[in-house]
Amino acid sequence: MEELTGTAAAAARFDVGSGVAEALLRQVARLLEALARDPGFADVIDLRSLPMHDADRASLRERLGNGEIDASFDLVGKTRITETACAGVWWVRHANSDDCAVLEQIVVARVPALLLAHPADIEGAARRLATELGAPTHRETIHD
Amino acid sequence: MSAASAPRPAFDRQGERSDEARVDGAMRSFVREFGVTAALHMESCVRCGMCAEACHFYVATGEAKYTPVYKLEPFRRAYLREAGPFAPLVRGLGLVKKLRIDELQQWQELIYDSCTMCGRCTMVCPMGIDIAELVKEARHGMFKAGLIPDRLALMDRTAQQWGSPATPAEDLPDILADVAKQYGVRIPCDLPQADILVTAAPAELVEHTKALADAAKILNRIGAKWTMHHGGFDASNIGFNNGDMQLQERLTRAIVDTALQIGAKIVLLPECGHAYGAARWEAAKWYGRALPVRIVHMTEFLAELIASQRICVKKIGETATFHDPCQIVRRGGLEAAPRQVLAALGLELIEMKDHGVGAYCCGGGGGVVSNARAVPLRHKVFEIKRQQIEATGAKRFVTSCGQCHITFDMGAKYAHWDKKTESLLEIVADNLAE
Amino acid sequence: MELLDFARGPALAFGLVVFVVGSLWRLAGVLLLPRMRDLSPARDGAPPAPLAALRTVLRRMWPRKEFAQATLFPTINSYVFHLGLALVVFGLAPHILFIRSLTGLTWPGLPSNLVYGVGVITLASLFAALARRLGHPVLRLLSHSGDYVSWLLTTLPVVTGLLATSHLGARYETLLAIHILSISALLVWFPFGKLMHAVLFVFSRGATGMRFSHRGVNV
Amino acid sequence: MTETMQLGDMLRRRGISRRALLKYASYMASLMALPPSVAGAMAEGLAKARRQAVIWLSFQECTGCTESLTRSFSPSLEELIFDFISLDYHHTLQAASGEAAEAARRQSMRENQSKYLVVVDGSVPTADGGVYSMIAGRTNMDVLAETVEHAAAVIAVGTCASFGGLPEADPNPTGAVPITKLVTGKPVINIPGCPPLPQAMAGTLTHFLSFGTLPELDALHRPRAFFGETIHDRCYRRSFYERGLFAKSFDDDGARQGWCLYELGCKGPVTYNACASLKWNGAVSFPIQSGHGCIGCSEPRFWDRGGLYKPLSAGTADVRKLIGIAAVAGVALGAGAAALARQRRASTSATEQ
Repeated sequence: MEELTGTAAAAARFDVGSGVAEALLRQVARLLEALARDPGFADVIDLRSLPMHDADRASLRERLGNGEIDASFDLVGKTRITETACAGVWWVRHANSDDCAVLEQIVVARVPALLLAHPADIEGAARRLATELGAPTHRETIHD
Repeated sequence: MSAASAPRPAFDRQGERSDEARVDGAMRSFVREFGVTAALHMESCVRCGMCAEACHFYVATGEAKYTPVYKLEPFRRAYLREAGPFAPLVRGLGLVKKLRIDELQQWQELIYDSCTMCGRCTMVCPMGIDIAELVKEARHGMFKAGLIPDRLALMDRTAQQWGSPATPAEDLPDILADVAKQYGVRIPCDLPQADILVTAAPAELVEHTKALADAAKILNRIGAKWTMHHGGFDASNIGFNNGDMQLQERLTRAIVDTALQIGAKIVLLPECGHAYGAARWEAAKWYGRALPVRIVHMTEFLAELIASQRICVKKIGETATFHDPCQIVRRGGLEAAPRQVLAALGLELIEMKDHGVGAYCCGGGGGVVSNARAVPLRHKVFEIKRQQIEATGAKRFVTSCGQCHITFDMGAKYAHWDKKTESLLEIVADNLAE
Repeated sequence: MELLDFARGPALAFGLVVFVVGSLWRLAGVLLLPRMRDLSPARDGAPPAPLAALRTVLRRMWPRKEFAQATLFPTINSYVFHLGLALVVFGLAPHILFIRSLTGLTWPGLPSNLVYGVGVITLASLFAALARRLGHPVLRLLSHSGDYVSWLLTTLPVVTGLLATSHLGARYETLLAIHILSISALLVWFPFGKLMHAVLFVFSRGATGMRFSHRGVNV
Repeated sequence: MTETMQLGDMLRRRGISRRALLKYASYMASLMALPPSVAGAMAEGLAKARRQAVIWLSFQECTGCTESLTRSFSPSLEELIFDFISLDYHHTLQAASGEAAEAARRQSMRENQSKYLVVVDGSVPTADGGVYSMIAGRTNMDVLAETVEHAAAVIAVGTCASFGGLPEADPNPTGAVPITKLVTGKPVINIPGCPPLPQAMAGTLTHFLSFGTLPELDALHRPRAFFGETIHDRCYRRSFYERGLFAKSFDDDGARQGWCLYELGCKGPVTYNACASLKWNGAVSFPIQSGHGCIGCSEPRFWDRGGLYKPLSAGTADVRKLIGIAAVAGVALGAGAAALARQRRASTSATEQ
């Protein structure tokens, strides 16, 4: 890595380590306690709008570690949801078509909403599969 | 209880001219003062009020009206209206009000009774404004307006006739003869030829005649070829104090012309403050650069004689403190001379808290001691000096100015203070070594 | 024409022009008055006049010991806001750029946060000076409207400058515009009020210095 | 070409799942500084919305805005917006031209009466009756007036449409004026910038589609989500400004270390835009990060506010010659005043003798 680009160079030379990472960890801990008490609980921390240097973000990512799930999506550009070492805490990285991170979030929930297949998508898929197999696509048949 | 006479107006007035004529006279005189230096000083005041802290009249009374620069208010307004760079605008838009007669009358007490022109305020002003000089220039205008204290006006008229506020010129020979006989010393008078023309202070011709004898004793000792002369004998120059430029010129010319007439190279001034200010520093106003004679003050004369061993003095092993007369030391530059003489006399000098160029004024200079109306104020101010002298604990108290001498005598009498004021000349004369 | 454009453009230009015309008018109007020379023989050993003048200008930077005690507060407080103003005006990078745009001179600036702190101290000191001018009987007697205008037009830029840097009270460009307008007001008033002492004090002290060194007195 | 189907169903047929919609919505919510929880509602809103008809009018413009939004070199998340709307009229993008294009525009206006959006790109010349920019023989002013009459809202895209931009810069020969000057009685949203941030455009449209309302606007009709703060407020070099570390020239040691560009004329402090936080070209960089000061392109009259490289704290007028004249005048006035004073002084002593 020869000449660091603007921000990285500035950050490296003046590593402020502004302590944002530390504060966020405490917030995640609080949310995790809430999740522990109520399985239906879900909350999202938006990292993009926080004044964080890349160094801060990297150290936060490192502190959270990795879990068992590493899901990647292809939704008009890559999206990756990784379960962190703490169960219930997920690191979400949305990227653009040129794989540049446009949004990073920490989701504290049993499972991030994005992972769940959406009912409308399911309905569409069911209909598609049914027409494919020539069977009737009556709504009741799906449910019984 | 005599019927309460009408309360005396707080100002005196000379002559019968109308108020407008008086204001006009003052303004014309003020305008002539505004050369570069006076203008610069008028322009630079930031009204910080520090000059009050240096002025004995404010320090003694705590009254804001005695703030030195406040005394220049009419003078400043005249400047802004007449000579300032924005004068046309100021007049046109009426930004600064014209001077009124009642204001000039009200300021008489500030410019005369409560200012000895001692220049201590000049030493503190952060803008370096020579307030004392400006007050003297303001007095020119007050004199032209005929608004000076009556007592000073009286002395001014007598000086115009007699050449001295106290002694008619024609009485000089008799007075000198009496003094010569009384003190057994030769005092030449009206010699046609001499090297040194000796002049006197008014008090020396009346009650403090010993000073004349002492001067004569020393001059004879060094074998100088000297004389006094009825043409120019009183150096105290009352015009300098009153603001009467014509009289100041006449009195200065009387002395210098008489010296020329008798071929004197040196004019010896007596122990007097304003004599030094008027002759040493302002004679050049009329003679230009080539002042034909050397003006020497008695104090520096004594110092030179001692330094050149033309006279020797006996050692007096006592403690003494010295009062620095303002016009001789702060505004005259003779701080070292008296101290050399005291050292030669073997007097152990204990300086007052404020001494030398920063000394407090005796409170009587600039015509204040002759101004009867200013007596209560002067006594209040005197207290500052008295305490500083007491604080030194010195046995003897010396000064080298007749005006201060009178002020201390009158002040001591009022304050029932037993301290005796001695004149430097007198001590030297009394302790000449054989 | 937005307020900031007006402030940075015509208002500032007008302020600068009036400042230059007024200052030189007043300075020339005073210095070209007749010179009344002191023709009396100088005290021997008296230094040449310009040197004496310079010495007095420097010596009078601090009061003599006789007066130091009595004038302690005004002296120290004046130095606080004078040095404060100097540090703020000549230390802050944007100010240096403003001066460079006029004169071409430039020099390294101080950290902006430091200058901000100095600005706050300067402001406090200016208010202390006003309190003294309103409270002290001598100053109340001496002061006239010009003194209060000079105080106001000196303090306004400091206040608006602090507000602008801390983005308080309005959008930044409005605050910056108001700050620059307050500078223009200061520049317009400067030659006509007592602020001219910033230039005249050298001549005023010098004149007295020369007069007295001629007599052998170091004032 | 009106679409009765809901947007969600239509998109799915085009291979864009509700999950993609959710990703898009959470991204947009973040851009719009809305709480993350809003993403779900935004996605649902989008799914249920009708396909929005949009008429894009291009007047005195350089197509930079279209370029910025369509980002032809690589499709991006923002471009998804074009799947949400039916762009019924766009000179550059549409296939039809000439009369056919005009016919398409009028048809869409008729069918989507008071529901279609008008996006205007470029300022409108008004001098000499607006002859300096005409389409199909009709002046921009007429076309604008006609199109805007039944529109739901007007979005002025780019500094030219919002504030007049470069065409309006001194001397403004064509008498160019911003859209807000000509359109009254209709909600107008300005999305300034030269070009504007694609996220700002997409975010505003998404907000309108999913919530049916316009986002919160500021005094200059700009969405506060994108134009609420100055570049300076969100600039990553701000700490150097505070510490007084400034680059003196474009390639000196300070510039290499990424110090503040205030001294090189950066107008960040007085420019309201989201470049510093959203950045450009897929959040890669923005002018200051690439070493050049912000030139304030999203502010009114940015071209006539003193040189781009003249620091904010320097005056805009070149006063040096003026000050020279002032100096001479000052000294002359002073000499005159002194002469007058001398003359008045002489007159007093004359009458005195």
